[in-house]
Amino acid sequence: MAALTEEQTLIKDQATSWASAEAPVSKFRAMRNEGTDIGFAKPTWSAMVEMGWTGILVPEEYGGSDLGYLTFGLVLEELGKQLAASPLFASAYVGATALLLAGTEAQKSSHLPRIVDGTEIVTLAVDEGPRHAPARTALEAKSEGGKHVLTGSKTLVLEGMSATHFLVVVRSTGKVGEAQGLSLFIVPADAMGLSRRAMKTMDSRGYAELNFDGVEVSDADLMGPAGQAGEVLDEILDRARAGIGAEMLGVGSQAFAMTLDYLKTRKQFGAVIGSFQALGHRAAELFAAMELARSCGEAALQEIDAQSNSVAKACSLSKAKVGDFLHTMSNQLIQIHGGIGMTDEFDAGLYLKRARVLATLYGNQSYHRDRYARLLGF
Amino acid sequence: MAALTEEQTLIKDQATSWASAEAPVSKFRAMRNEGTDIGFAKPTWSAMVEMGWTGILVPEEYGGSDLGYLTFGLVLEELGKQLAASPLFASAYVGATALLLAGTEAQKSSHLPRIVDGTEIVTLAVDEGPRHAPARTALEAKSEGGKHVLTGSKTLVLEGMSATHFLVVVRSTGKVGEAQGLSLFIVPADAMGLSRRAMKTMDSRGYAELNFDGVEVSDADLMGPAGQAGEVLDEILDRARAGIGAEMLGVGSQAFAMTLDYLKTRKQFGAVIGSFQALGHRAAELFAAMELARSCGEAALQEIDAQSNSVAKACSLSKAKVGDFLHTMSNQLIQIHGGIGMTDEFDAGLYLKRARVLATLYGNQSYHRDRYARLLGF
Amino acid sequence: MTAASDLDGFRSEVSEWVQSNFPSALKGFDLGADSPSDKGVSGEFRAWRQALADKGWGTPTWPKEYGGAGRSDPEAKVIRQEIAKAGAFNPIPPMTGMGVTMVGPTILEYGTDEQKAKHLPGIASGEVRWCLGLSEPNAGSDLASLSTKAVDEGDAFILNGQKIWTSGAHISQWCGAVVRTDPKAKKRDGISFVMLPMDQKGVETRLIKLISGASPFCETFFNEARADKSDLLGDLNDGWSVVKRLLQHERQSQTSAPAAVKIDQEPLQEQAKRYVGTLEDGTLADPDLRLRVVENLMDAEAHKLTVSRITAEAKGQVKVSAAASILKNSMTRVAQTKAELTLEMMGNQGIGWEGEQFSEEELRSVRDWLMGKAMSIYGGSAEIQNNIISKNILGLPETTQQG
Amino acid sequence: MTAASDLDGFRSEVSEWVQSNFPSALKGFDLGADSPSDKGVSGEFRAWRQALADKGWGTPTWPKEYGGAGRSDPEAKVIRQEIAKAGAFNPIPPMTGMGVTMVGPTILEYGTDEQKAKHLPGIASGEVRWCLGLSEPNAGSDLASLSTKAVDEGDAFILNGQKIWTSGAHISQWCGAVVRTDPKAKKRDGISFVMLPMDQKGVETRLIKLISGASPFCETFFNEARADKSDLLGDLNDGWSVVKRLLQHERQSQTSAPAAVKIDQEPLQEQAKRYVGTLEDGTLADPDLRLRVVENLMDAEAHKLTVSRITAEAKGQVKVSAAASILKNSMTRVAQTKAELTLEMMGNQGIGWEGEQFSEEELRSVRDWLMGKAMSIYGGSAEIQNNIISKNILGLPETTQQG
Repeated sequence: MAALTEEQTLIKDQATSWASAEAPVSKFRAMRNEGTDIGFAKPTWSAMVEMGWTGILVPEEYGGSDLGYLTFGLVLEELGKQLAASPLFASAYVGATALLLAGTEAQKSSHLPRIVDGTEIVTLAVDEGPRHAPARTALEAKSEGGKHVLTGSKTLVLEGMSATHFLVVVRSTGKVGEAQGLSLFIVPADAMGLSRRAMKTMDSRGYAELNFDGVEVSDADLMGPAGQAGEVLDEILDRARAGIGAEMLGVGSQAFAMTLDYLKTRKQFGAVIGSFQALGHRAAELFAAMELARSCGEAALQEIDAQSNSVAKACSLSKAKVGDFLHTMSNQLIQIHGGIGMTDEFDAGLYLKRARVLATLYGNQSYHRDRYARLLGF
Repeated sequence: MAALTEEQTLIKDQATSWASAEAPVSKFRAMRNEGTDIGFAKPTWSAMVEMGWTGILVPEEYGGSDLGYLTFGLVLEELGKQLAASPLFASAYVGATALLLAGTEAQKSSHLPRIVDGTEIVTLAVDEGPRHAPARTALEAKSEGGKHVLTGSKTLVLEGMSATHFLVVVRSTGKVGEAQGLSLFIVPADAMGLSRRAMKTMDSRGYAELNFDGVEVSDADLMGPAGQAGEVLDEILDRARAGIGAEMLGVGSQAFAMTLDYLKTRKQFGAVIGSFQALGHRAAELFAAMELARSCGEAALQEIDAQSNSVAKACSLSKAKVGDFLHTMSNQLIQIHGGIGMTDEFDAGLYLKRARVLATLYGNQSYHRDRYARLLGF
Repeated sequence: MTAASDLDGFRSEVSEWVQSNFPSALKGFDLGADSPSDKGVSGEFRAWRQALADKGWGTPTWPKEYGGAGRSDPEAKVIRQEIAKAGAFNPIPPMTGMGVTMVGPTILEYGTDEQKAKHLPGIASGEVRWCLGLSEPNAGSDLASLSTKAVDEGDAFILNGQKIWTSGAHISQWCGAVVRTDPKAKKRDGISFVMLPMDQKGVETRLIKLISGASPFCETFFNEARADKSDLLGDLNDGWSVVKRLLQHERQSQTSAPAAVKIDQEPLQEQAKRYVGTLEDGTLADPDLRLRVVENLMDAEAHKLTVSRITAEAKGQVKVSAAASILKNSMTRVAQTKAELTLEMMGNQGIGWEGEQFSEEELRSVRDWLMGKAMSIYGGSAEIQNNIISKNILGLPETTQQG
Repeated sequence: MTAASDLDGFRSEVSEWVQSNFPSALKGFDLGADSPSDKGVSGEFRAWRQALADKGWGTPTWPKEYGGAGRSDPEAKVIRQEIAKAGAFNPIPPMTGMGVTMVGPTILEYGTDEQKAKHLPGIASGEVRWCLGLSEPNAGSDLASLSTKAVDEGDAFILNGQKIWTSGAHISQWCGAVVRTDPKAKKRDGISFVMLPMDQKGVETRLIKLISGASPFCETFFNEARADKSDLLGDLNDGWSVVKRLLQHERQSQTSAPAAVKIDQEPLQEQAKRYVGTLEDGTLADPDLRLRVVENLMDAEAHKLTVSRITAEAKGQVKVSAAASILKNSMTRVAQTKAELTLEMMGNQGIGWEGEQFSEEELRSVRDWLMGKAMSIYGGSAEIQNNIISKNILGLPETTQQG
């Protein structure tokens, strides 16, 4: 764990105890069993708003506390441990980040306070196909005299079923596959011609598929200059990746803790299985991978807070290394628990499923290894 | 081990007992300590000729026994176990293969019987730079009226210091990097303008660097049509790779045997170290890798003997999978032996060094993974 | 051995018979994931099963008197091949649960004549489904520490205890169970193997839902359940040797029919190209994924070649090759890695649970991936396999903790 | 703690002193692979060492009375930084073998005032080189099973036995050795730590040639060798605790100065581009190698970030972070993999042993690769590190075999 300020320690402790008392994995399971389209329990979400977590990234002038990314990461990690589902990440982290980095003053004044008080859920809509590839954006904006007509679709939009607004990446100019020519629009969920449909994923969260059938928006809904959103989109996505990294750390360290506990209690052949050296060494290797992953995950958030010029590298490192750890860890969670790990009644499967979805979001390990190498010029 | 014919079993047994009695690793060590340019001991080589191993691939009409590639592989494997150094592979396997696949009747009649009786050492000269990449051949043949003038250089030519003849890959047409335009010439080692210099490598064998300074050869020295050697060169190289695979199996299985023996005898903490589960499981994983590698290595030789149409795939599979196994095994040979494994006095280092050179020859694992994928069309 | 020419004749006989007996309505029937239970099948299906059973070709190597055909291994292979060639299938093994693959061969070896006559014909005809009560909640990898008790009550044993991972227990008619008959003996010495009907008051089953959503296994509770003494297989308190044999049959069936690859299955690299696309030179657009795909394909090929090599080596040999010990882990690694790579290449489409945004192929890949995690756990976990290799094959000393 | 402004003043003082005292003739001197012995060095070198020693800056945190400068850790850091900034170096630690890094700190902790006065000044001035006699042929990872005997003969111990891996024994003046002083006690309870001069009849050394061709280690034979009783460090039969502390200092020196990366060293990816070339889009021409290079670079960065994190966490904390336990294995993996990748990218040029066909860089890469194999063996092997993590950090029970 990084060296924390007193305030950060307080918030982390609050998140730890709240999550285990009020949003334990059993709540997530209950929500999953009921089967909702929005993919979270409303009281859980209200409590988070209540505690002020929605304002962690937002400057005080817009009603937030401006505590920064590492602080938000601490909360995401604790929520990750319990698989607590909510729009906190999509709206108060990614949505707020996008508004802060790309929004006009009017947009910020209008949306940030409502993100903080929970009346709006603002989420980013970027991917369109099976792969995370912003340059492959095809959703088209036809522009004429201050009006823009959007046509196309988006997939795997986080909290898409509960969102009040979408931050939509669109193509203003150029061809699919080109990094240039992208714009970012704020589109209300009830806009004419916009429809959404729930996607039932293995992690039982509230993703949506969006369809834009000639949705009309105006210049006022444009974030930044038309056709030039590519760079700021990268910055937004990097912050999102670091946030996912933080949640993945939580999922992974909980999986490690469950596994370690099992190693200390499960008996086979007359001894607890953790006394078998092959398993002891495996635990040691997992611990090492976890500690290395933690360093990468926390460093990314710290680099963002420090506004360093190697945010991109740090965020790709985080997504890749935490992703690798979580991949191995979630598989070992099942393997070491044996038969019981295969049953739906036990929680291991929930962690495994969430792990794979988190790996996929905003570029998997392969994507970020490639990106890291490109950033290093090879 | 593949199912063998009676004859194959006889030859394998002969190779096993001869190698351990007459060419044990201690002989290789003595040769290394003396430091010769040719990189082998002449009596060892004469004995191999005597036993008829130089004729295993050669049809009876040229004085050989025509027993095929699997049979030759069995011998190479046994020699690999003892790190026995000789021109057997370079001349009687690669050289003979090249003559059989690409030579004219005159060339075969002239050279094959002398390869068999050991009076000629015929070796392939292909690589020029740090990487195995036949298409990057730059050694140039300027041709006019039946005469060809060769200018350029070759590196890492096997048994290059003892060779009587080189089979030289040259560029007749096209640019460096193009697969087309290659030719194959037989050039005597004492040709005017040809000079050689020993290369001192970590495996202490007799490699040479060759320099061609306007070496004149004639049409009679050309193997196959000028500029069209690309395809047959691939076939020659594939057979060479399968042969290297066989030797690597020998090196690796000996390394495994040494390690297993140490696991059963070395005591630490009051028990033989093989009773520590982490090491027991590691041995099991190495055993599994070895058995899988063996299947690939033997299959490649069998496919060649069967003249199947998937020789290329099988040979790349062999070089890659046996290479992966040997890489891990040679590192574990050192690791599990601990301090003693680090000393020059113990043999582990000799195996490690040979392992890396074998991996490099005719394309390393990376080269062959890529090639395998291309052969599968992706 | 049967001479090759005899086999040719036999082959035409089988081929003709299958042609004229296999109902065309059953062509393309998927005998896959869910093995059919007697109740759900059609009249044609039943007729085909009965026709096969009448010939004894559902279990062709079994003796004729017990419902088999008394055929040699090569002849059995011909039957398998001709059935496959005709696009037909042999429904009898899956319809009997563990009957044909594990219980039958073990009864043939350990059973009395009475037991053979009582149990084998029902298996050979595909009419009686069997489950096996082996693992218990506290006896997984360490099977010998089982605690289900069987008490001698004169003409029967009375069973109390709980079994877990009893595959198909809820639809089986019979169960083979390992039970503790001598609580005072050392772990492995007090165990017996009994057979009992599932349709009795003392037996209850509860489906276990797995992480994949499927429920192929049960917990099975014995509460004063009865097993006739005449259904004790092997000697009293010698059940451990019966179980070892049973598990050998299991391993054999696992590794000799690896992963039941469907002939029409798209190769992994083609699937990857479809999802990821290619670069100008025809290579996969994601070189990182490409590397891992080619490694998996190479591992799959190495596994296949090893199976062939073991088969070739086995010709005329009594001892099974030591290499056979690695097959379970090798197959598992190939299959699990392939499943991971499949999800990875599908990306956003590889995380679906249900619904029309995901293709059938995508949803199945997710479920298969989850189900495949069991491969390294059941039937001797990856760790147990390594223990076996290290101890039995490599001769390394037993770790002192092992009981 | 020293206030930041004080540090600034101290920094200028150090900077000026180094500027005016460091002989320009020594600029670019490679204090690398072979640590200099007293005999081979120049007059300038000797003068520079003496100047540093006079200031106490060779061992700045040691007390002044023993040849140090009594400086705080931050001040010591300033000295290190300013020496480096000036292109200078501190020759004293390497010239003392294990003296500055391991023996000195342990004497400071366990030594009597007499022992401190006798031994520390010679180390602080760089004039006395120390070796350590720890491992034995049959006591490697299991150090406590050592068998070198020391018998009490009144005012001295008489040593008989053999040590191995005694680094620099052939050029050292003193040796710190663990010996068995009570053969009847339990393994760890009968061990003592003694110091003895190497220049005596009963001590012989023999260089061990390694697979890399280098001979940095010796076998050291004690044949009736004498160690004065006054040179017993710590209590009799309590040598195990001295050794444990010594090894902690070793681990610290290993992991806090990871892999001594030279500032001008070419990054791995640039080296790869030079050997392998690039594709049109600027990526490495071998995508398979590229993936492994990027993974190694990521692992190296993760290691570096972990060292920083531990340092940050340590501020104001007494307990060392549990994460520190992983550093040895992590650093080893990064360095060994990097060495393998370096050979791989060099291809035909990465297999040279000597001769002008290979560049100095290529030949050094081969030797470094071989030498690097020792990283996972010495100083607590990779396996021992995993035992420590699993037992001490994770609290898993000891495996029953461990003695």
